Amino acid sequence: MAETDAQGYVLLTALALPLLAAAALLAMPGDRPMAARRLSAVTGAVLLGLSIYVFLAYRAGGEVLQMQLRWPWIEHVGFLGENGIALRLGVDGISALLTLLTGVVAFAGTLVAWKLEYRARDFFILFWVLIAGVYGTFFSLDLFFFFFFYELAVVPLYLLIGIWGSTRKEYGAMKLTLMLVGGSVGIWIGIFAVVHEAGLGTFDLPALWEAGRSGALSPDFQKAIFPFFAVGCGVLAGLWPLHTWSPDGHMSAPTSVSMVHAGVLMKLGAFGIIRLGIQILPEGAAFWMPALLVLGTIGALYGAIAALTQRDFKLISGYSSVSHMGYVLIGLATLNEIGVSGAALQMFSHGVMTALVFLLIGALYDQAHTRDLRDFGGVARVMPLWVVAYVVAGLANVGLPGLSGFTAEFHIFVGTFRTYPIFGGLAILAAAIAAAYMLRMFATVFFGPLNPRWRELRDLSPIEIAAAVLLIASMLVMGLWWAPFTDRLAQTVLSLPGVTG
Amino acid sequence: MAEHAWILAAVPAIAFLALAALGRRLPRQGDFLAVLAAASGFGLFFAVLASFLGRGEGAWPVLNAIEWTAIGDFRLNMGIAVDQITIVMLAVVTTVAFMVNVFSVGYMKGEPRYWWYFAVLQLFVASMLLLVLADNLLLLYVAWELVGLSSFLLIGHYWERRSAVEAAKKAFITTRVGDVGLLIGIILLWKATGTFNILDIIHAVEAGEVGGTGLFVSVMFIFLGAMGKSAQLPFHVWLPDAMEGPTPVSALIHAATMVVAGVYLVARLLPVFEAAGDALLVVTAVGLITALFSGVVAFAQTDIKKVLAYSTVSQLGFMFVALGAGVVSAGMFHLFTHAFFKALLFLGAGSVILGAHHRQEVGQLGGLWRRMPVTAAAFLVGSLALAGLFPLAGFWSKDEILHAVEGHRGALVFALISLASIMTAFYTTRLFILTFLGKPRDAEAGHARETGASMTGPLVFLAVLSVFAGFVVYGGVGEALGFPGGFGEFVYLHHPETFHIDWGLAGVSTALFVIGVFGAGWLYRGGRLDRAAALTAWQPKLYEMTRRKFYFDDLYQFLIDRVVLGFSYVVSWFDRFAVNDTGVDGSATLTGYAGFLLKHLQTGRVPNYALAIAAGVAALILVALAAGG
Amino acid sequence: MRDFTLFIPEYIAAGAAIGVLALELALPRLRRDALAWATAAGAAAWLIAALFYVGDAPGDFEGLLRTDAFTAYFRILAAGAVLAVALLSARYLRDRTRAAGEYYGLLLMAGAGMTLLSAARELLTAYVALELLSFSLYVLVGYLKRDARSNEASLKYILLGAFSSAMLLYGISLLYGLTGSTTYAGVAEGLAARGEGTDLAALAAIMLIVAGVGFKVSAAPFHMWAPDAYQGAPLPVTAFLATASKAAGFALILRLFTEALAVDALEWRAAIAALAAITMTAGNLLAIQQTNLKRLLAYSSIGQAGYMLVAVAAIGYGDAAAAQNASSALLLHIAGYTLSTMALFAALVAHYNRTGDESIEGLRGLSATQPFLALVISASLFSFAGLPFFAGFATKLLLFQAGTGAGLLWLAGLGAANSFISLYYYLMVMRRMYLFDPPEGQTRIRPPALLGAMAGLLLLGVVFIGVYPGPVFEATDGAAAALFEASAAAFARLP
Amino acid sequence: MVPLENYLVLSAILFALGVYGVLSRRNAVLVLMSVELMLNAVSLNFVAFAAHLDPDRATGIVFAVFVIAVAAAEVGLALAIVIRLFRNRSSANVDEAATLRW
Repeated sequence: MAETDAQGYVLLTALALPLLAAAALLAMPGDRPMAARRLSAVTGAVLLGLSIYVFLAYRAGGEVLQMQLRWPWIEHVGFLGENGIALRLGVDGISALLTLLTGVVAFAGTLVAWKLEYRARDFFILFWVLIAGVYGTFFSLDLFFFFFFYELAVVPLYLLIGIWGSTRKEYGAMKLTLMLVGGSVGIWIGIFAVVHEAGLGTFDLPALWEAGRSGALSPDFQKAIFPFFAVGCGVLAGLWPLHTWSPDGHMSAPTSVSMVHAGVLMKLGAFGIIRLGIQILPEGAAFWMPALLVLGTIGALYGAIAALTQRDFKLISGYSSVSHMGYVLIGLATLNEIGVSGAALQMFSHGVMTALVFLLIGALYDQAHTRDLRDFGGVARVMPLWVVAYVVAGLANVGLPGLSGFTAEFHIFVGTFRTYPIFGGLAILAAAIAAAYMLRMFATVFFGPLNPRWRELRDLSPIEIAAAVLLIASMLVMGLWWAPFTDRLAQTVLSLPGVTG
Repeated sequence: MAEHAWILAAVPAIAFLALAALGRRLPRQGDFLAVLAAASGFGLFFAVLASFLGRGEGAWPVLNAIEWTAIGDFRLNMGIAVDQITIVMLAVVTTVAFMVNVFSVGYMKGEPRYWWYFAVLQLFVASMLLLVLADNLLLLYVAWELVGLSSFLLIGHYWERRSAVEAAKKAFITTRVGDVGLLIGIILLWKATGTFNILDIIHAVEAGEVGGTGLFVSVMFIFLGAMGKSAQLPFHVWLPDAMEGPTPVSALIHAATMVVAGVYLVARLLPVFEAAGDALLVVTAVGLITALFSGVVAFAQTDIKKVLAYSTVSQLGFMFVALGAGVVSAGMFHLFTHAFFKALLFLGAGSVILGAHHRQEVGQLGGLWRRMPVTAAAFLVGSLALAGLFPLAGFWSKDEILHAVEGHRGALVFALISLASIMTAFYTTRLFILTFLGKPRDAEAGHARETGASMTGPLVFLAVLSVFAGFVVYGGVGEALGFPGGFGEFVYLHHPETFHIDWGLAGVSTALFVIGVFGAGWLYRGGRLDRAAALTAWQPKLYEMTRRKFYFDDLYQFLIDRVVLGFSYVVSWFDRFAVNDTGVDGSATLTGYAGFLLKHLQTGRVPNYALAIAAGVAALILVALAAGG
Repeated sequence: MRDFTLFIPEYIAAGAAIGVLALELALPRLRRDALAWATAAGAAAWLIAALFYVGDAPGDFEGLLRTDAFTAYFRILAAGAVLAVALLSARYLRDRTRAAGEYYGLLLMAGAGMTLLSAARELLTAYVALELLSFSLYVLVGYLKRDARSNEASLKYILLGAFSSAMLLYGISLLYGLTGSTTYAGVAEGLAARGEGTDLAALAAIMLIVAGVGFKVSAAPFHMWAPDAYQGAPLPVTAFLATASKAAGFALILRLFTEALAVDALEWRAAIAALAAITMTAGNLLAIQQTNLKRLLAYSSIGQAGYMLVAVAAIGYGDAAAAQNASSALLLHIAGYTLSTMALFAALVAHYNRTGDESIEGLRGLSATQPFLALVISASLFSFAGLPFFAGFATKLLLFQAGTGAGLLWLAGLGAANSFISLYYYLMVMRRMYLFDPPEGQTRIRPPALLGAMAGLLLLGVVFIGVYPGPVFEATDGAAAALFEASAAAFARLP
Repeated sequence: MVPLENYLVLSAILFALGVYGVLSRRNAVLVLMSVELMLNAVSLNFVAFAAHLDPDRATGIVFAVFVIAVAAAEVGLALAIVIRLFRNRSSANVDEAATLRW
C-alpha cells in the first residue's frame, strides 16, 4: 500500500484548485465579469505550471505509479472491507502526459473565453468544475473517485452548451449530455460487476488490477464485462457507431467548450478504456481488441471520408476528431508497446491540434457569424496570422513530420503493422484522406481571390495569439523532440498487462 | 568534415528560420541572405567532397548517427550517411540551388511576398539535402514530406490566383497518395528486417534473410512513393500544373532536385529492388511508358514551361529505365547531367518570359534570336544537350543509358528507348525553332529586351556545365578531379566499370539525334506553322487527344467528383440519417413514445386504479409461482 | 415487561400534537403560522429526545415493539421530516386556510406513527401504526377543503388506501391462520415448521401483504394513486408523502421481510425483483411526458422506490451478509433521498409561494430571477439522477453495488439505465430554469429568509453525503446490524 | 363445531364480492361499502382461525375487534371526504372525479 509522498500534494492542489476557483467565483457577485476573467486566467496559469511540473517531475526510469497520495475515505462499512474507498491519487506515464495536455488546453480555453460577455462568471464556474473533473479522472487510482470525476466532467456540459452555445444549441446540448451519460451506464454496470467479482470489498484500482492479472477475475467474466467498459468509455472516445454526438455537439458548443471537449474530454474516454478495460480485464481486452480495432479503423476512415464534403468548419473538425480518435482506438487495439504508446501520443497530439483548430474557428465565427466554407475565399489577405496558425494546425492534422501529428501517427502505424498490416494500410489511407479535406479547406477558404464581403475581418487578438502560440509550441515540441514523451510512456506501456514487448 | 555533412542542410534551415521570422524587415527583404546561404552551401559541398575523397574508398560510406527514441526493445537511431550517390546528389542540389537563388533575385524583383519566396526556397533546399543525407528510411520520409510541403508552398506562391492554388493542392494530394505507398513500404520493410537503417536493410536483403512476395510487395509500395514524387505515369498529372509556380521554382524543384528524389530513392535501394523478384522489370516498364507517353504529349504543348515539364517527365522515365536495367551509374549520370541542362532550359524560359513581358504561349513568341542573343545561345546549348548532340553532356548520359539497356535488356526495350530519344530531339528542336527563329508572332515579342546580368550569369554558368559535365565519364578526367576514376568507377552497384567509348553505339545515338532534329526542322522550318497545321488537319482527333494530354486530367477529375466525393456524400448522408437520426434520436423518441403509451393507463378513475391493484396481486402470485416453484 | 420509558420521544411528539390542537382552540386569534412554529418546536424537542436514544441498548416492549438503532434511525428521520414540513407549511398554509391546528396535529401524529411502525415486531401493532400514519395522510392530502383537486386526490387516496389495507389485512389473517401467531418471530417459526415445497396459501398471503405494502411505497402496479395524490395534495404534504411515508413503508418492509417472511424468501424474492424492475421503469418512462412539476416528482419518486426495492430483492437473493449490506445501503439511499427531496421542496415552496405556478413552464428563467433556488433545484435533481457532488451519486452507487453483491447485476444494470433515462426529464426542468429568459419584467428577487436558509442547509447535507458518505453510511450500517440482530434467529433458518 | 373450511370459503366469497364491488361501483359510498365488506371477511377469518387453531383464542379475537374499530374510523373519515366531494361537485360519482390524470 504505497503511502503518500510529498509530490502527491501537488496532484491534490492541481485537483482542488479548479474547485476552489469555482467556489470563489460562486461567491463573487455576477456583475463583474472582469474579475472573473482575471481570477480564471490566474487559475489557468497556475494549473498550467502545475501540469508542466507533474509531467517533468515524472521520472522516466522510476516505478510506474508516482506522486502517490492516499486518504482513507470509507473503510469497514457495509460491503466495503479493508481500504474500501480512498481518495487515492497517483500518476503513471500516460496520465502525466494527459495532465500536461489538460493544463495546456485548459489555459488556452480560459484565454479564449476572455471575450465572452454573457454571464462570464457562471461560464467560468462551470468551466472550472469541468476541468476539475478531468484532472480528477487522470489522477484518481480509486474506482469510486475515478467514476466520480468522470461524471463530474460531463455534468456541466449541458449548461455550458445550452446557455453559451450557437447553432441548434439545445439539441446539441441535450444530445451530447445524454449520450455521454448513456455511455457511463455501461461503466456503472462494469464497476458493479468487477467490484463484486473481485470479492475484496474495495474500489482500489491497483488492487483490482492485481485481481484482474492474478486470475481472481475469471477469463470468461473478463470477456463478458470488457464490452461494458469498452462501449461505456467508447462513447466519450468517439467509438464509431456512438460518435454522432461529436459533430453535432461541437457544432453547437461555444469555442472554449469545444476546445476543452474535443481536446481533452474525448481523451477521457480512451483513458477510461486503458484504466478500466485493459488494466482490470487483460484477458477481456485481449479477446475483444480485434473488434475494437475494426471499429477504430471504420471510425478513422468514416470520419475522414465524411469530413470531405462537409460545408461547416466545425463539422469538418468534428468528423476529423472522430477520425483521429479512431487512430487512438487502433493504437490501443494493437496491444503492443509501440502501438499503445502511439495511442497515448496521439491523444496528446490530437488534443492540442483540435484545441487550436476550434480556437481559430471560434475567432472567425465571432466576426463572420457563418461557418459555411463556400462563403469564404482569400482570407489570407485579411487574416494572415490566423491563416498561418490554421495551416500549422492543418498540417499537424495531416501528419506532417516536424509536428506532433506525425510522431503519434508514426508510432500507431508501426504498431499496427506489427500485428495487423491490412488495418495499418487502411489507417495510413485515412491519413491521406485527411490531407484531402484539409487541403480542400486551405484552397477554398484561405487562398484564392478575396471574397469582398470579408474585407473588414480583423486578425487574431493578442490573447488569441498567446493561446495559439502555446498550442503550436506544444505541437512543435512533440514533433521535433520525441524523447521526453516516449521515454515517459515506455515504462507505463510495458507495465500494462497483455501488452506484448 | 564528411561526417558533419549535416551542416550543409543546417545552413539553409537557419536561413529559412531567419527569413521567415524577420524577412519582411530585412533590407532588400533578405534576398542577400538567401543567396549567401546558397553560396556557402555550394562552397561547403566542395569541403565535404574533399574530406570524403580524402578518406579513400575503404572508409565509404561515412556514417554519423544519434539515438532518437527507445520504447522497450524498439530502438530508433537517426543520422546521416554520405556515400557516392549522396555526393552526386549533393553536387546537383547545391549547384542548381545556388544558380536558382542568384537567378531569382532578378526574376522575382517586385513580386508580392518576395521575402517569403526566398524563405521557402531555403526550406526546400534544407529538406532536399536532409533527404539525400538521411541514413534511415524514416528520416528520409520526414524530409520527403517536408520537400512536398515546400513544393506546395512554392507552387501556390501566387495564391491570389485560383489556378495556382488548385495546382498546389493537386500537387500535394497526388504526391501525398504516393507517400502513403512509401510509408507502407517503409514500415513493411521495417517489419521484415527489424530496422529502418538503409544499409542494414540492404545487408539483410543481400544476406537473404528477407525475400519472396513479401519483399516484392514492400518494394512495389516504395516504388509507388517514388512514382508519386517523380511524376511517373499515372501520377504525372501534377507536374505540368506545377508550372503555375514562379519559373526559378520550376527550374530548381520541378527539373533538377525534387522530382529526382524518386530516382535517388530507387538508386539508393537498388540492391533491394534487385533481390525483389522482377521489381526491376516493373521499374523499366513504368519508365518506358512514361518516357514515350510524355514525349508524345510534349509535341502538342504550346506553353514553353509545359513542354519542358513533359520533357522532364520523359527524361525521368529514361532514368528509371536505366535503373530498371540494373545499372545505377547510368541512371545517376543521366540525373547528374539532366539537372544542369534542364535547369538551364527552365531558367532560359524564365528569362524569355520576363523579356517578352510574361508571354509563355509559343504562338505569341518567335524570332527572339536577335532580340535576346545570350538567352537564345544558352537555350540552344541546353536544347542540344537535351537532344543529345555529340560532345555535350546529354549525349554521354543518353549513350550510357543506351549502353546499359543494350547490355541488360532486350532489343525491344532498346528500340523503344531509341524512339523516345528521337521524340526528345524532335520536341526540343520544335520548341527552339518556334521560340527563337522565324518572325515574332506578337507585337510584344517584337520588342522583347535581353534580361539583366544577374539572370544571364547563371544561364552562362549552367551552359558551360551542360557542355563539359559529360566528360566526367572518362577515367582520366575523373582522376584529375581526385575521383577514383570515371563516373562508372565512382558510382557502381556491385563492381566498378571503366568507361570506353563504343563508336557503333555513338553512331546510333547521333543518328537518332539527326532524325529528331531534322524532322522537327523540316516540319517547322523558319518558324512557319503551315506544314504543322496540315499535319494536324490530317489527323484532327489524334492531335486533339495529345493536346488534351490523353484526358488524364479529366479522368482524374471525374473520378474524384463522382467516386470519392460521391462516396463521401453517401457516408455523410448515412451518418446523418441512419446512424444519427434513426439510431440515436430514434431510440430516444421510442422511449418517449413508450412513456406516452403508459401515460394513458393512468386514466384518473378510481376503479381503474383498483383494477390495477387487483391485477397486480394476481400477477405477483403468478410470478412467484413461476420462479418460486 | 412494560418499559414505558422506551418511547418518551413519541410521547413528546403526541403531546405536542395535542398541545397544538389545544392551542388553536384556546387562542383562535393567534397568528396562524405561530402554530407552525409550535409544531416545529415540538418536532425539535422530539428530535433532541430521539438523539438521546441513539446509543442505547435494544429495548423490548412486551415482544410487540423493539427500540434499537434501526428504530432510532427512523425516529430521527421522522422527526426531521416533520420539522422540515412544519417549517415548509408555515407561510404556505397561512395564505390558504384559516384552520391549521388539525394540519399540524396530524403531522406530528403521522410522525409518531412512523416511528412505531419501524419499532413494531407484531402484525397487529404494525397494522395499527400503519393506519395511524395513513389516516393522518388521508386528511392532510385533502386539507385544502375548497380546492377540488385536493379533494379529489384525498378521495382517491382513501378509497384505494382502504382497499389495499383490506388486502393487507386479508393476507395477515391468512398468515395468522397458517402460523397461529401474529408476532414476526412466531410467524417465522410457523412458516419454517410448514416444511418444503410451495405452499399456495402462504404464497397468496405473502403476495397480498406485498400488495398492501407495495401500495404504501407506491411500487408499480400499485402506484397509480401516487401521481394524483402528489399533484392534488398541498405542496408541503407532497414533500411529506414523498419522504416520510415512503421511508415508513420501507421500514415496515425491512422488519417484515428480514424476520417474519425471511424463511419463505424463495417464494417472494422473484416477485420483489420483478416489482423493482417494473416500478423503476414505469416511473421513469411516465415521468418523461409530464408538464406538471408535482406530478413529475411523483413519478420520479416512484422511480426512486424502484431503486430501493432492488435492496429488498437483494435481501431475498443474498445470504445474511449480503442482505445486511443491502439494507445498510438502502437506509443510506433513503437518507440521501430524503435530504434531496426536502431541499428540492424547500426551493419549490419558496417559488410556489411567490408565483403560485406548479407547472415546469412556470420555472422559466429562475436562474436569472432567483439563482440560489435554481441551484438548489438543480442540485437535488442531479442527486436524484445520481450525478457527482450530490448524495444520489454515492448512495445509488453503493445501493446498486450491494444489489450486485446479492447476484442481481441485471437489476443494478436496469437501475443504472433508468437513472440515465431520468436524467432527460431532470434536464428538461433545468432547461426551463437556465436556458429560458424569465417572463418579462421580472428582475432579481432575494429568496425568502426561512426557506432559503433551510434549502441551503439541506443542500450542504446533500453535498456532504455525495462527497463524504462515510459517517452516515456507518450510522445506517449500525441500524442494519440492529435490524439483523433482531431477526438473527429467523434468518439463520434460511437454507 | 362447524369445520374451519366452511368459514374460510364464506370469508373468501365475502372478500371476492367486496373486491368486485370496488371494481364495478361508480358511487364512492358504495365503494366504501364494498371495502367494509372486505374488512368483514377479514374479521370472519380471524375469528374462525382463533376458534379452531388458537388454544387461548385471544389474539384472533382481539385482532377482529381492532379491525372493526379501524374500519369504523376509516368509514367516518372517508364519508367526510365524500361529503366534501359532494359539496364541490354535487355528485359522488367516482368517474367524474378524474381531473387529475396522465
